[in-house]
Amino acid sequence: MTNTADAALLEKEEDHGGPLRTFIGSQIAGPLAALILAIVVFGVTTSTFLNADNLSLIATQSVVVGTLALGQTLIILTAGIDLANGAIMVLAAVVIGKLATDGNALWALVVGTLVCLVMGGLNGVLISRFSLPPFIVTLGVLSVLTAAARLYTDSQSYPISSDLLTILNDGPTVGGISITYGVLLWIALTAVLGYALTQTAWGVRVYAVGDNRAAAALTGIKVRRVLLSVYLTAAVVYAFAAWQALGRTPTADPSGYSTANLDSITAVVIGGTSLFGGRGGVVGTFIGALIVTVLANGLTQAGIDSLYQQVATGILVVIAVAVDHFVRTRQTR
Amino acid sequence: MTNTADAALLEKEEDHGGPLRTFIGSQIAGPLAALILAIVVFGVTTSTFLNADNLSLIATQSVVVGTLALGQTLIILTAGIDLANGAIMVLAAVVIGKLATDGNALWALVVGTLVCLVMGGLNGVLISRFSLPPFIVTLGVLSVLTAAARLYTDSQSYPISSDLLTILNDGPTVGGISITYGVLLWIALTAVLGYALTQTAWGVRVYAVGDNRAAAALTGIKVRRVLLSVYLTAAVVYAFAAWQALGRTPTADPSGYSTANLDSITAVVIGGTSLFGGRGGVVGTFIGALIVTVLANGLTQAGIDSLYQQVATGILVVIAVAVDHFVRTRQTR
Amino acid sequence: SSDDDAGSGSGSSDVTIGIVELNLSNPFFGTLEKATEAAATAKGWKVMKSEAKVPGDSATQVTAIENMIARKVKAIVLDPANPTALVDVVKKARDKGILVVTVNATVTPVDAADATFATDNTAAGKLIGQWAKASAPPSPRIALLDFDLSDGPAGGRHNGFLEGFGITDKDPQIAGEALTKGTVETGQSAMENLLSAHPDINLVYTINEPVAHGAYTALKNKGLQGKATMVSVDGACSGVQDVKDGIIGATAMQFPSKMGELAVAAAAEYIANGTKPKPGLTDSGTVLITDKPVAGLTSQTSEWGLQNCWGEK
Amino acid sequence: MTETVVLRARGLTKHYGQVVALDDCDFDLRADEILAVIGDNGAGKSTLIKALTGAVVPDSGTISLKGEQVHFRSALDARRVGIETVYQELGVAPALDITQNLYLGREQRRKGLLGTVFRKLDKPAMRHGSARQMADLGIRIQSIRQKVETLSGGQRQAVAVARVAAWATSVVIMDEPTAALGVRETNQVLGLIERVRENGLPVVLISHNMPNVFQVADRIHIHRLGRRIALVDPRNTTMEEAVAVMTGAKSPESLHLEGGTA
Amino acid sequence: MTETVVLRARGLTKHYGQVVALDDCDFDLRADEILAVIGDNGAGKSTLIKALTGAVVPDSGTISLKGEQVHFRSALDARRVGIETVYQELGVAPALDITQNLYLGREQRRKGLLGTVFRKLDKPAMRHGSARQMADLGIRIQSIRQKVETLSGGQRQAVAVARVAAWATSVVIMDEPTAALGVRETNQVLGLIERVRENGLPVVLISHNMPNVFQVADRIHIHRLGRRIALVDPRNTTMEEAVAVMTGAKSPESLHLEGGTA
Ligand SMILES: Nc1ncnc2c1ncn2[C@@H]1O[C@H](COP(=O)(O)OP(=O)(O)OP(=O)(O)O)[C@@H](O)[C@H]1O
Ligand SMILES: Nc1ncnc2c1ncn2[C@@H]1O[C@H](COP(=O)(O)OP(=O)(O)OP(=O)(O)O)[C@@H](O)[C@H]1O
Ligand SMILES: [Mg+2]
Ligand SMILES: [Mg+2]
Repeated sequence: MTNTADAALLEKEEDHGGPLRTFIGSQIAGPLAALILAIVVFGVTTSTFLNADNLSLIATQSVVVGTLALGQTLIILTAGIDLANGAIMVLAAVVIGKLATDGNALWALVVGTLVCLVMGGLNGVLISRFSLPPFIVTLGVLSVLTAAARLYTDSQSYPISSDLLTILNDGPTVGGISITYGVLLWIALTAVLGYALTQTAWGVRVYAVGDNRAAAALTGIKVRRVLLSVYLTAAVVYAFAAWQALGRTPTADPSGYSTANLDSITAVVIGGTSLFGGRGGVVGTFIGALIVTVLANGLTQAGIDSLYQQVATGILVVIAVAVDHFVRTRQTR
Repeated sequence: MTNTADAALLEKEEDHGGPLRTFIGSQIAGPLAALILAIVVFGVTTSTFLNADNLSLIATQSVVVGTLALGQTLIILTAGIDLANGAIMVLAAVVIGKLATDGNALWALVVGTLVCLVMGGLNGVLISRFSLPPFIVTLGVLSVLTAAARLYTDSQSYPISSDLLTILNDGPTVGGISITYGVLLWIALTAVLGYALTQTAWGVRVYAVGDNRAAAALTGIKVRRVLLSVYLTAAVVYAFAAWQALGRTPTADPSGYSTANLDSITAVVIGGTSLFGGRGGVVGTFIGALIVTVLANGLTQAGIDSLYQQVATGILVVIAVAVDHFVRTRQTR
Repeated sequence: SSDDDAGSGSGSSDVTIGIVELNLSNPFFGTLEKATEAAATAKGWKVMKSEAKVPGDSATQVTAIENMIARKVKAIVLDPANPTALVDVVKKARDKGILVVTVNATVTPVDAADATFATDNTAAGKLIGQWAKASAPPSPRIALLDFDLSDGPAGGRHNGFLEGFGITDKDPQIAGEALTKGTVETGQSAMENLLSAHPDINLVYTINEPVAHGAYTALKNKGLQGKATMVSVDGACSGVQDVKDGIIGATAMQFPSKMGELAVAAAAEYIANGTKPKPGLTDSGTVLITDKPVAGLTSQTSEWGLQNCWGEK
Repeated sequence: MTETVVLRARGLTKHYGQVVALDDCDFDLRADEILAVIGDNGAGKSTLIKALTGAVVPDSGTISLKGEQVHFRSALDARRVGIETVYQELGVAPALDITQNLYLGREQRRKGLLGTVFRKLDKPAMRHGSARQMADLGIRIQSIRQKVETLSGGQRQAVAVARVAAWATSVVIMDEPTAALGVRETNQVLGLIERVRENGLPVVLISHNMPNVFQVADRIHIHRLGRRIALVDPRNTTMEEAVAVMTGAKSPESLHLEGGTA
Repeated sequence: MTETVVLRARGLTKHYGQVVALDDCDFDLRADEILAVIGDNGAGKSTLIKALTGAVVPDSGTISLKGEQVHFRSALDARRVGIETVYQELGVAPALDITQNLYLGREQRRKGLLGTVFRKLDKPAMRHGSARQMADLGIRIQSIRQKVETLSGGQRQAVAVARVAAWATSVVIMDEPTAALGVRETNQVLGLIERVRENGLPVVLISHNMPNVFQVADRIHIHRLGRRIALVDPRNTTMEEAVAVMTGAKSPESLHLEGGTA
């Protein structure tokens, strides 16, 4: 009896689990619907939006916030939040930029990554070992790092000339569309993190910790270690973001990217990840980052004044999550 | 048997419920400990910090963010967040300021309050009726309002001359310490909201909705109505904050108070209210706002360089919540 | 939406230029932007506008310039949020034959753009520094109310002031320094805290006039108005009014409208016959406004200032 | 007989994606009776209760209360007409204390100006009331101010049960109210259920405890695979028979069926 | 006899503020036995289990495993030495599916390179394994991919129980594992418990269901007011006697006590 029940249950599964059905039932259907809607609207209302050039521009414009948002997703999945990711990236970028002026660019990149790891580790230790609220810990780190970047550079910007550091802004042209290595890196990071979250034990544990931390601890998950690993992984992602940023704006600027943090959280939330942890994923975030860029780009293409653009962005962001919400409610009913 | 068990249970209660014990067991013990620690440290390390003048200055400097934070507390208690409260306040302030230049100050105040109510109502309706995430709704509203304030004023500030509008900056001097009406209003608002949260049915329901929304709905609480009432009450509080702001800096400036929103959330969190809802209160927030001001003020008194001040603030904010956390863990063990 | 292809013809009706500003919540930028836009529309051009979200937000400006290149504008008037961050994208635009002139601030190297029309902020700071030195009380106690010093103009003014006053950052005459956000309210809080620690402050350098105004409120609340001399930079009408009212001792006036007009004139020249403007910084001028002139420094009165100021009177 | 039916449902269906929780299910509750609902885990009993009380909206089917068709859109709608329910997931707010939970949505205010103008809660009265209610259920609690999240499993369940008994005016529904309760406490709840019926209110009791069910039920609704497959009288059905039908080991036709069966 | 004691505690005390949850409590579990722990609601049974397994740290008292004193600082410490526990609050993650919950902390990886280098989970194998485990407990589930939050109360409990049985190596502890289970499903779990003992592992079973307790227990630990007041052999004690002692109606001295009592 056991075996037949068993077999029946699994068979039933496969019966219903057609790929289309699985897709529509998935987390990303909502954000994707919002993205497509936005693309269609701008495609119809402007003539330049759907140009190959413009589309590749949108991808390029998304990479920095998009990469930051990948790390942010990991942290938000554990019911945390990282207010410092922009600052960590900027500090890493200026360290890389300054070291590269009088040294080896590769070495500078390594040191920049170490900076991210130390800062992510600091956040992680304070949050996991001392159970302090992520909001405050990362706010504190933000404040320290913003000042640290200024102190380190004496408020100077460093222009970047090394090819290695700006390589992510180059890339092949495929069928008239130029794709930068930065965009490819962003896609690759999304894929790797998506794999890690959905196909490995580590991923299951990240979700479990964010979903119900107490239960995760009772089932014998090393909650602290998982949390620390998440902050460290995010730190590595931030190092990539710093590299992306040096490619996009070839200057290590201590006061740049000050809205990147809020933008990264926005991308995560628009991408359907819950701020309460345990639900969501990086593919949604990828789409969320694209939505944010599409709105800015599309409104510019539509020739809307910058102030009204801000008004429109506010309204459209709310509409985007409303679409997501609508799709999601439909599918669970 | 019933009656004796009953009586015994209640008697036991009163036995143990000494006022000191109740206090130490209360929510605010942690933040208060952090505040006292900060005051002692600055009192010892600087000669000017504990001056009567400086102490009253700290209170005065806290009122705007402190008042905003009261409204923010209500919203965070329902597991929401308001990213737009600074923008709502600024819009109300410039509306009041502009109307007052060519009209009646009282009327301007009424219109300013209406502006807050409409914006709070908009947030509330989108969040309660359409169940959209507060983070995104208020982010959208923030974006719209920031632009609206600038469009309305053409980026111009309006100096305030009406006595009614600046009255909150005046006040009696008691024993050498001058206390502004603004500070008294802040204390009064804290008391009224504290009363409403702890002594009325509405308060219990606000906590219940934030604590477990599904359970609250099952027990027959009108969750949507409670949420809407919270956003509207917060809006009224923001109107008071706008009035406070006009008193403190007698200029209606569309670009002012850009950090007030984050500061208000910080005050709430340092005050011991959980971002996940259902736990905390306005008295903690009151103390939290004072902590934030004491840090900024004390570090200046200590003659620390502005960039190092930022570093120190970051570290001290984390220490403040660590103290809170430590006190709290002690008391529940 | 059909106006996009400005490519071929050079008839003025299908010329679009881009204006990329800093965040406009300060009337200075509004004045600059409006003057630029007015001059452009007077020529029958269309304008595309964008602005950084916060100070230092070069990423948004890079994106904006990319979008403008995609829309094939003829010229871009840029107020750079960062001296070096925009160099590459500016080069990209210029490679496509777009004229890029910067206003208000420069890029580094300065010839990365076709031309620059800006206030020489170091000179402006120096002017008020010299004035302050000449009018300062015998034992000056100085408060510096700054703005993020990685911002080009802010750094220039700060250094200029110190140079004009003849001191360095470490001078003991400096009682204290605080960072503001260039707004009234942050100026007030910073001044309040400095005054609590150093009630003897008698000279206040402010990054701009809103900060000066806030600092004045702080002084007034403590009953110290008139006890400290204030200097500032900008020349907005509200600031000049403060000079007239004795709140601000002296301010260095800038001319944002002139920057915009010069920029549009350069663009017109380029679009009409391909002539590029003279490369490098063209100073749009600075005038010291004070009602207490000092020997050896040219200055104008607040009366003059009110006639030549910008923003709402 | 029909006129004595207080709550009736016909053809209730509820799908969750591919999962069928209710499958054309009927339900009848008479005035003055204790109706037990029994069934395997996952049979759909809780979903039935939720559909009857507005906590979920069924895909199809009709519900009528005292002969009139009703359309509850939320749990509140059902509560408004006097249907009180203990849900299996215990609708309690963990961060609130026992008294706040017991009086949630029905707080008592002070007498006089304090109450009418200042809307002040009468905390002492509510605290006394809740201490009494917990004692009535035989639950030992050390401090009435404990937050519900610090209570033991049984204490927490007692809080949810006590809420309901205190407020119902037309129907009481309890979904496994004694699952976490001890022997003595269970008996107290069964006593409570009988008192409710004596006061003239019908009770729906879901339970896996057959002795309990057979001790208090007037009729038994047997639920299987999302529908009522039998409605039996415990006086002429044995526990073994009922369990056999419930688990599918025996066909429903073999029983002495009550009126209104499927 | 002492050498057969696997898990022993002496003088465990735990206060929560003014609440006394454990009051100088002793505990003994022998190898090869099923030890039932019974007691009123709020008696402190769950707190005892949590103290024994590191989920709470007692204020005082000692615990030893196989004669060696242990100091568990977390549930993980206890699990490391092979003590598996079903806590009453069911440690499940609601947003994860059944399989993810069942294998949480012990996920299976693919064979070969995919598993060792790419750390890829063997989802099909785990899905089969969990379908089998649920079927073993007699639980009907419509889709093995359901999130645990969408399961019925009993299904959810079965997930928590199934976890434990699969992994224990030294002691199995179950705090009210059958509270939400149906008749048939309960019997399956009791069968499971007996199988575990036959495999040589001792089991601690907390339950309010006296017939169940008397059916499977080798010894019964009676808990009252935070301490063990008696340790009895079900073969020479009646259910009525045990309940009477448990509720305080009868003194423990009146029973035939087992060795090691308080
Ligand atoms: N939100 C939901 N999404 C998907 N499936 C659901 C949901 N709620 C319930 N189900 C499924 O519907 C079926 C019936 O569940 P229900 O809770 O009504 O069972 P029950 O009879 O109360 O069981 P128990 O005795 O275990 O409480 C179960 O198979 C369950 O998994
Ligand atoms: N975190 C806590 N804070 C305060 N009191 C607590 C806490 N945890 C448990 N208690 C109290 O300790 C006592 C024992 O609780 P415990 O959960 O151990 O009881 P139990 O015997 O398992 O009861 P049940 O049969 O109802 O599950 C109860 O009075 C409970 O209210
Ligand atoms: Mg159920
Ligand atoms: Mg228990």
